[in-house]
Amino acid sequence: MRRFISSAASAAVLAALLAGCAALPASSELDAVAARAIQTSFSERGIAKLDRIQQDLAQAACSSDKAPDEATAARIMAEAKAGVKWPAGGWYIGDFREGERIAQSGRGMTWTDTSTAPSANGGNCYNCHQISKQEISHGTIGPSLLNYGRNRGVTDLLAPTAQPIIEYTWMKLYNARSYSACSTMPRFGHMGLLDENQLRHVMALLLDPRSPVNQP
Amino acid sequence: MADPMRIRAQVAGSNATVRVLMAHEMETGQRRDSAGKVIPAWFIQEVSATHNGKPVLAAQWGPAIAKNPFLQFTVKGAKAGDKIAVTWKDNKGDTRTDEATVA
Amino acid sequence: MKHAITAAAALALLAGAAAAQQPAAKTGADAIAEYRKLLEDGNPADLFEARGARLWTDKRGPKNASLEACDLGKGPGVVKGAFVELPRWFDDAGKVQDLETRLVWCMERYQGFSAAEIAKTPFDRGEMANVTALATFVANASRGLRFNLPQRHPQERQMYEVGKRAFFFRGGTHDFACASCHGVEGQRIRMQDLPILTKNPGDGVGFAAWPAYRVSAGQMWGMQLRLNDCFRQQRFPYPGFGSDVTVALGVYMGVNAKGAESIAPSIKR
Amino acid sequence: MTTRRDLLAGAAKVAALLAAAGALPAARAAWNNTAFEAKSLADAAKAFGGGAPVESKEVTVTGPDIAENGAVVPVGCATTLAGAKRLLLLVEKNPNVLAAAFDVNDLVEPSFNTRVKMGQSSNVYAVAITADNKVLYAVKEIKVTLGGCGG
Repeated sequence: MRRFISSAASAAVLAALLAGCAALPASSELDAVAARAIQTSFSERGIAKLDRIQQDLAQAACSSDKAPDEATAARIMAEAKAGVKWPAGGWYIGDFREGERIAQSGRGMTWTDTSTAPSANGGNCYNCHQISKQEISHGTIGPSLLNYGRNRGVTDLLAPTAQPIIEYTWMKLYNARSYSACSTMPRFGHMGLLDENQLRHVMALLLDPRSPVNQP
Repeated sequence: MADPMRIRAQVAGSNATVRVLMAHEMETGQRRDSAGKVIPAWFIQEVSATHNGKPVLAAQWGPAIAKNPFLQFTVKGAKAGDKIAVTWKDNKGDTRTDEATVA
Repeated sequence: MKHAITAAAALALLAGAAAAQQPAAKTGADAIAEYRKLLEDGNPADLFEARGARLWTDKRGPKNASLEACDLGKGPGVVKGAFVELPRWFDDAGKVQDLETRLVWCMERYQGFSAAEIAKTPFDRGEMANVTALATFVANASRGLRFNLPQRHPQERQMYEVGKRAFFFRGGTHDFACASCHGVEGQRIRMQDLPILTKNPGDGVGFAAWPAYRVSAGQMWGMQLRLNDCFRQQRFPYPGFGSDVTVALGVYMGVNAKGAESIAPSIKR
Repeated sequence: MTTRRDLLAGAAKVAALLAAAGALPAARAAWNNTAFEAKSLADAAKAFGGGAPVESKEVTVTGPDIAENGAVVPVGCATTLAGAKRLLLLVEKNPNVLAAAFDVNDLVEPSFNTRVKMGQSSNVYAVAITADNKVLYAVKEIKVTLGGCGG
């Protein structure tokens, strides 16, 4: 015990629970120890403030190797859906070339970035997804989006049959938790990572029949 | 004073394969620091080598050689126990020579 | 499907190349593997390892002493085998320490450096750069050995549990946790294979590959900087050098890697 | 691993001796500033007194098809030409194309490997210049990928 008292402050956080016993504390106590360790291990730097480790429900409920219970999952999805902001004027589609540029960029929001404005951010899309055939350096964390619109039968963006998939895609980009409570995908609209216009451009990349994504 | 090179000289048939790692920034002179100031060029310009004291290699390098440079070349007729010395000289006039024994 | 596409892309690339000296069609993954193999032949980590070896025996610091009295867990001055058992509990420090925090502790104790000052120094600068070189030297002495972190001390077991929770903790603007990229087998980000870190990912993979010479930065990275840059990319705030979370993650990854052969120091993109 | 450090022993001292004895090649031909400022293969070759470049099977360029990072790209140049006196490595899309120039003589194999920086995907050239100033080359495209998280 004396050892702990003389040790550094960071160890003291963990030491309290030990109190000479050889067995591990109960899981809930370990949760508390870990929570304190996380809160004391980080400091703010540049635009990366400490509020970033204050979890909301969608983060906290998806922070273990077990999925949240059904009620919690349902609540996360319902709140996500309710919070989706639809594009002004029902205008969903921008320029697929701009969309490709956004999809390529993995920049933004780190402590070495200087602005939190969406214009400073990329979409990180290729980090996780295959998108256009031309880019071979793509991740596999998310599903392939090659021929995204084409595979879903989008041949005319103005056709009424295209509207459901357009709305689904907007919702997915705005807040991926709308459909999957613990989706790995960032909540681009909800968290203010991409603005309305940037989302329109990514929509175009995925859905515009002229986009490289939708070429046979 | 720059860190020593790592030199490996290994017998390969009647020759010796020499692999050299040099500790050097190889700054291109085309990058800017966080304050926007150009970082001055600083790179190895000349590399030479001797085999038992006799010059065998002479090279000129530009700033496009990667940081902490690697060089591989093969000295003809070198045997185990022979000495291979490598020298570099950079654009600021700094120089360094290290030697290895062929193994 | 995935393989068919990358193969096609590689073929297109070959067709575009002017030289006719390519043997057969390669997939993108094969080509990357070839690139990595070419780099292994001369790893600049050797330069840092050599500097670390000198720093271990040189008399330095306010006390003008070497680090040869430092106990890395296998007894004073014993370097070989220490790396594959870290992080571990240290009686003298009264806490669980990873390789880098242990080195800093020894630099304070035996050489008279200020551990707090070193912890505040940016990576790649001053004494912090020396810590990285020392870590490279210590890791190199355990090359080829297998990870076997002790879990006898209750603090070691508790740090494992803390590390596990930190690993799954989602936060930041992008909701990322360590687990977002390293919780599933066989995934990659862009072209880079992501090691699964919730279990032994195999010899020389993940925890068993660092410290590594990081080609993109032209720097030697120890595990502390590896984790620091992971958290940066996770859009988290700044993790303190040797903070509980970083050491606990080391315990979590190291214990999970039990039996994996260390190839550190390695070379990475 | 253990032998490497032994190989280095006393290197600096030996070098000083060698230099004093005049054994090291003195600053022979000065660094060719014109060549290292060249923007094209032809200009770089001209700076070494060479003529018009011609593709040749007697010159080889080696490197990966894809580089995971442009900061370090392993490349090599070699030739089977009897009359070669110099080998160059060039990266077409770098701001200055010439990366390295190696003298060719009877004491070393006319084959050198090093690592270059590439700002983007580019053709990489190995160029041999002969004693009678012929310029022969081989070319290979190396694609530089975007890697990691990209942040």
